[in-house]
Amino acid sequence: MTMPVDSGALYDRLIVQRARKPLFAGRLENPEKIGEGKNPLCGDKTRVELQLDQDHISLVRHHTRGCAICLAAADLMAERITGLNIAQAEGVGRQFSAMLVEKDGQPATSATAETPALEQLEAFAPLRAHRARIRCAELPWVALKEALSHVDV
Amino acid sequence: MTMPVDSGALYDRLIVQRARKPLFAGRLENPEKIGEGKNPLCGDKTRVELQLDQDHISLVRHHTRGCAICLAAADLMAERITGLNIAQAEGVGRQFSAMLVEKDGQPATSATAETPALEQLEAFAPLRAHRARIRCAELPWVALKEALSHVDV
Amino acid sequence: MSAILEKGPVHQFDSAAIRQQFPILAQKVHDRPLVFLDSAASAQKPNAVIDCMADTMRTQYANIHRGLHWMSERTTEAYEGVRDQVAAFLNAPSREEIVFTRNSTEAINLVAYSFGALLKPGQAVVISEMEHHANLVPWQMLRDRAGIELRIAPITDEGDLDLDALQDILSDGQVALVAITHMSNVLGGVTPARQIADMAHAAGAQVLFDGSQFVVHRKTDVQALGADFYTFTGHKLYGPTGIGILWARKALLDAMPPFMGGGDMISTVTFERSTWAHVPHKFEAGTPAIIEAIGLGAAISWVEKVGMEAITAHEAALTSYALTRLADVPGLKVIGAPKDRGGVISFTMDDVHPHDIATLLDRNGVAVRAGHHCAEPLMRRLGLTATARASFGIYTVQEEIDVLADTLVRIRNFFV
Amino acid sequence: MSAILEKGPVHQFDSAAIRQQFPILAQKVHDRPLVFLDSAASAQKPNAVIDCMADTMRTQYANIHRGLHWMSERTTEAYEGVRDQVAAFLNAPSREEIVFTRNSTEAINLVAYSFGALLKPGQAVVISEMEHHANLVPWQMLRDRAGIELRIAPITDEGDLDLDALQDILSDGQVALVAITHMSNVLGGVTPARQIADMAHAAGAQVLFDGSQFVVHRKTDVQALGADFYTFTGHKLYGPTGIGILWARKALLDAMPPFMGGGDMISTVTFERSTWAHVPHKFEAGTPAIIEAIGLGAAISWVEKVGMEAITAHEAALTSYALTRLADVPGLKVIGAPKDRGGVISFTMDDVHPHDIATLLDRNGVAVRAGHHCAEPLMRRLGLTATARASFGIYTVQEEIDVLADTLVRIRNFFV
Ligand SMILES: Cc1ncc(COP(=O)(O)O)c(C=O)c1O
Ligand SMILES: Cc1ncc(COP(=O)(O)O)c(C=O)c1O
Repeated sequence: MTMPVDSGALYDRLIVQRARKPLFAGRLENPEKIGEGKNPLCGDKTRVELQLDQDHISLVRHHTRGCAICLAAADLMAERITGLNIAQAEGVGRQFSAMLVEKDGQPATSATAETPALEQLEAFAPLRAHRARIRCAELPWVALKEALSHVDV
Repeated sequence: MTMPVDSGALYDRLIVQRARKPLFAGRLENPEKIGEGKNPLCGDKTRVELQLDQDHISLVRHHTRGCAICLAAADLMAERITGLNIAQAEGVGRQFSAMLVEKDGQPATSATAETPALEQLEAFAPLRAHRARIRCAELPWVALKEALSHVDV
Repeated sequence: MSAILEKGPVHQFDSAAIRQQFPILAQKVHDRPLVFLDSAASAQKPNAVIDCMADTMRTQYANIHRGLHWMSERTTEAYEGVRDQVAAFLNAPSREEIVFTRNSTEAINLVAYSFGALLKPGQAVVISEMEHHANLVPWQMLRDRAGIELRIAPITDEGDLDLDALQDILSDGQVALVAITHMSNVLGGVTPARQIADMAHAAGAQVLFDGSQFVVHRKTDVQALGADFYTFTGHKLYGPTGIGILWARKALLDAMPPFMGGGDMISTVTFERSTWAHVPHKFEAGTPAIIEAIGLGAAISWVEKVGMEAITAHEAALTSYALTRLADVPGLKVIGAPKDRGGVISFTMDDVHPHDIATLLDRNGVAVRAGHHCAEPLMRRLGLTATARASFGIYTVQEEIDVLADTLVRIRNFFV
Repeated sequence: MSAILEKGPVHQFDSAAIRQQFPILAQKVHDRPLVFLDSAASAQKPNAVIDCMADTMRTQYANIHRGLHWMSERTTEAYEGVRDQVAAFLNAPSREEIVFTRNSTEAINLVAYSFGALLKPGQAVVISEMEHHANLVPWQMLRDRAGIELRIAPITDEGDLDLDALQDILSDGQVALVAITHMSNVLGGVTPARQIADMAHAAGAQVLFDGSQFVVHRKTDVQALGADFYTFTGHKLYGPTGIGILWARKALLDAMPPFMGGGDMISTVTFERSTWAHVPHKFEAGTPAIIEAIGLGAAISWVEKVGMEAITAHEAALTSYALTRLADVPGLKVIGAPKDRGGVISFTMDDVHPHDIATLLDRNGVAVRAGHHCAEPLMRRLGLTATARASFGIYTVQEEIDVLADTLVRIRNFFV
C-alpha cells in the first residue's frame, strides 16, 4: 500500500493542500456582501463573505461544504480576488470560466489591466478533461457573483 | 409486357376467379341471419346473409367491398358452408383460422364429422407467409360469427 | 417520355456509391432484388449509422449526465454533441431548444400536453385535413381533456392547404396554435410554411410544423420558416428508431410545465415539492435513447456529407420521372396534384385493391405501402379507403421506378 | 478474509468467456484497464446485442404493423416476437400485457397518467422513502394535477421497508396504488414484494413494482409476486437504450385511457372522434423503438442462455466478497444493511467527498457513480448529500473488486 494513487493532473498539490487546510475559510464579523452557491447534484454549498474598501475587495472568507475541488476553488478564489477591484475580480472570474471550457491546446486568453492573470487558479486547467466536475470549481464564483450583485446585505 | 406477373402461391387461380366473378355475391330477400365484418385498416367491409333450414345453412349471400383475398374468401366461405349445420360451419371456421396461423410444415389438422375438411379453402394456405393479409381472409368469418351469434335479425 | 430521362441531376448523383452504403439494398426478397419504395414509412440505414451505433456500444458507452468517470463523460459529450448538430441542422438559434423524444409522435404529444396545459377552455387549435394521426389524435385528446376547440383547415381538391379558408378560421383570434404538416405523407405536398406562420402570428397564434417527411428531403430552417415548434423523427432520416426531435422557441419551452417526471429532469426533489431542471433537460426524463441519439448524429452527418441540395435535386428528378412513367400505366390514377411535391406518390389502379397491389408488388421484390397511411380523415376527404404509395429516398434510382411501373402494368393485366 | 474467497460459485462461472463477449471491457481508460463498476446506472452490451441490432439494420428492416411487404412483415414478426419473449421473461399471463416504452421512467409516467386518470381526488398513492426519482416525481405530478394524496412509507435504519408503518398507511382504505421499488438502486436492498402485494391487495390497493434494478439480478415472476404493474428498463439488462417495459394486468390496461395519441394506437379516426386499438397497441403511439426492441430480445435471450440462477449466484458471491474487502478499507462506511442485498453497494469514506472518490477511482480505471443517485429524499433520510456506489453485473470479477478496494485505500492516504 505504499504506491500513491494516480491522481492525474487534476489533484495538484496546491489543490489538495488548500482542500485540507484552507487559508480563507471562516466568517467575517460584519460582511458587506454575502453570496451563496449550491449544487443540487451533490449537495455542495459555499457561502462567500466580502469586506469592501471603496471599490476594492479588502477581505474575503468562505464557508464551504464540498469536494476537494470546490473547497480549493473557494480558497484560491478568495486569495486571488483579495485586493482587486470589483471589475477586476469579475474579469478573473470570466477568464477562469473561459479556461475551463477551452479545448486543450487552445491558447489561453491573455491577461490585461482589467482582467488580471489567473495565477494560481491555473491549477484548475486539467478540469477541462472532467467536464462533470467543472461546476464544482465554478460554485464559489457563482456565490461571488451573487455577493457582488447584491447592493446591500 | 407479355410476361405475367409473379403472383406467388397466394393468388391462386381459384382465388382470382372468385374475386373477379363471385358466385355467391348479392343479397337475400328475407335473410334470417345477418353479420358484418369491417377492417378499419383498409376500409374493407363484408356483409353475410343466411337462410337456415332448421339447423342447416341452406342459403348464403355476401356483399363485399374489399381486396381479392377478402372477396374470394367470402365467396368460397359461402360455397363451403352451404348445406352444413351451424356447428359444422363453425368447425370449418376454426380449422380455417388454425390453418392460417400454422407454421409451414406443420401437419394440417385432420377433418372429422364435426369439423368437415376445408376443401377449396385450402387455397388460402399461402397466406401464412403474409401475416398482414390474414385478416383479409378472416373478415367474412368474423361476419359469419356475428350472424350466427344473433338470435334474430 | 420526358426530357428528364436523358439528362438532369439524376445522373449527376453517384447513386451506385450511395447504394453501396446501404447493405440492406443488396438483399433479395422472394428471390428478386429488393426495390425499396417505402422510405416515407421508414428509411433504411447507411453503414455510417450502423457502425456508429455498434462502435459506441463496443468502445464508449455508459449512462450520461450524472457520471464522473471517463466513459460517462465521453458518452455525455457524444450525446450532447448531437444536440449541437441538430440545432445546426434546423438552424435553431440555440442548442437548448432541442429536445430529444422517441419520435415525432412523442414530440407532438409533448407539445399537446405541456403547451396544452397553458391553454384555456375556448381557445382553439387548428390542424389540417391532411394530417397524419400523429398530428391529430393528440389534439383530440387535448380537446376532450381541456375543452380546447379543434378546428380543421380544409385542403383543395389538388391537395394543397386552402389558405383562404385558413384565414377565415383564424379570424376570430381564438386560435392559440396552428399545427400543420410541412409535407404530407400521403399526397407528397409541401405546405407554404412561411405563409402559414405569418398568418398564424398575425392572428396571435403559435405555429407547429410536423416536419417528419419534410426534413428528409429539403433543407429546413426553423428561423426562416418563422416556426414556433418543429418536430421530426430519426428513423425516416436514415437514423435509428427510438429517437425524435422537438424544437421549440426557448421562451415557450421555459413556460411549459414538464411532460414526464423522473431522473435528469429535476433540479431538486423533496417529497413535498420538486423543482425542474433547465430546458431542454426539463423535458428529458429518465435515461434517454443515448445510443440512438448518437446514431441520429451519424445520420445527420452522413446526410450533410451527401448534401441536402443534391438530395433534393435527385429526388425531384426521380419524382418527375415517376409521374411520367406512372402516367403510362393503364388505369393508374395519381392521388392529388399539389403545387410543390416531394418524393411521395399515392395512387390507385382501376378497382384493383391497394392491398392486392402491394402484395403483388412485394412478390416481385417491390416494397410499397398500402392502406390509409395513418391519415383516415384525409382518405375520407378524398373519397377513398386506401391507396398504394411509393416513396423515394437518397438511394432510389430510375431503374427501380421502371420496375415499379412495369410490374404495375402486369398486375393490372393479372386482375383485369 | 471470508471463506467465499477460496470456493463458491464465483469460480464456477466462466467469467473469462463472458467478459470476452463485451468488447468494451477490453478498453483502457487513462491507460489503465477499464474496471466498470457502474452497471446499476447502465450495463454494457454483449456482442449478441450489438450484432443483432446491426444485422437487423443490415438485412431486415422496415417500419412495422401496417406494411404488407416482406421486410415489414419480417420486422413486425421480430418486434412482436420480443413481446412473447418479455412475457415469458416476466412469466406474464399474456403477451398483450407487455407494453414497450422508452424506459422505466416512461413506463411509470404512463401508469401515473393513465391509471392516474381513473383515480378520484382523496384517493392515495403510496411510495417509499427509498424510491428513485422515476418512481416519485410522476406521482408528485399526479398529486398536483389531480388532488391525489401522496403517502410515503418509511424505511428502517438498515434500509428495509418498514412493513408495520406500511400497514398503518394502508389502514384507512384510501390507497389506490402502492408503488415501490423491487430493489433499491442506492442501498441494494430487495423488497419483500409478495408481502407488499398481499398487504396492498388486502387494503384494496393495486401494486406496482419498479423492477429496474431487480430484473437484472434475479428471476422475476409477476404472477408469483402478485404484482399488478411491473416496470423495467432495457439498458440495465444488457440491452439497448431507448426501450423499456411496462407489464400490467390486462383488465387494468383495458380500463386505462391511452397515454399518447398517434398512429398505431387507434382503431378508427374521424375528426369528431377516435377509437383505440386493443392493448397493448393502445399504449404504443407512433413508430416504436423497433430496432431497440429487437435488441432487447437479443439481450434477454443472452441473459437466459447464461442463466439467471447462475447470474444471481455469481453476483451474490461477488457482493459478499466486496463487503468483506470494503470492510478492510480504513474509514469506509457501507450505507445500509438491508436483509437481502443485490449487487449494489453505496459507501462513504471519512470525509473524502464522493465526487473526489469517483474522480480518483476513474483516474485509476475504476468507474463508479457518485452523487444522490436520483434519490434525493433517500439521501436526506440517511443524513447524507451523496455517496459513492459500486455495482456489479454479469461480467464483474473478484479482481476488479480488489482493484476497487486497493485504490480506495490509496485515495484515502492521498487525502488524509
Ligand atoms: C430503481 C430505479 N428505478 C428507475 C430507474 C430509471 O430507469 P430509466 O432511467 O432507464 O428510466 C432506475 C435507473 O436509473 C432505477 O435504478
Ligand atoms: C407526416 C408524418 N407525421 C408524423 C409521423 C409519425 O412519425 P413517428 O411514427 O416516427 O412518430 C409520420 C410518419 O409515420 C408522418 O409521415
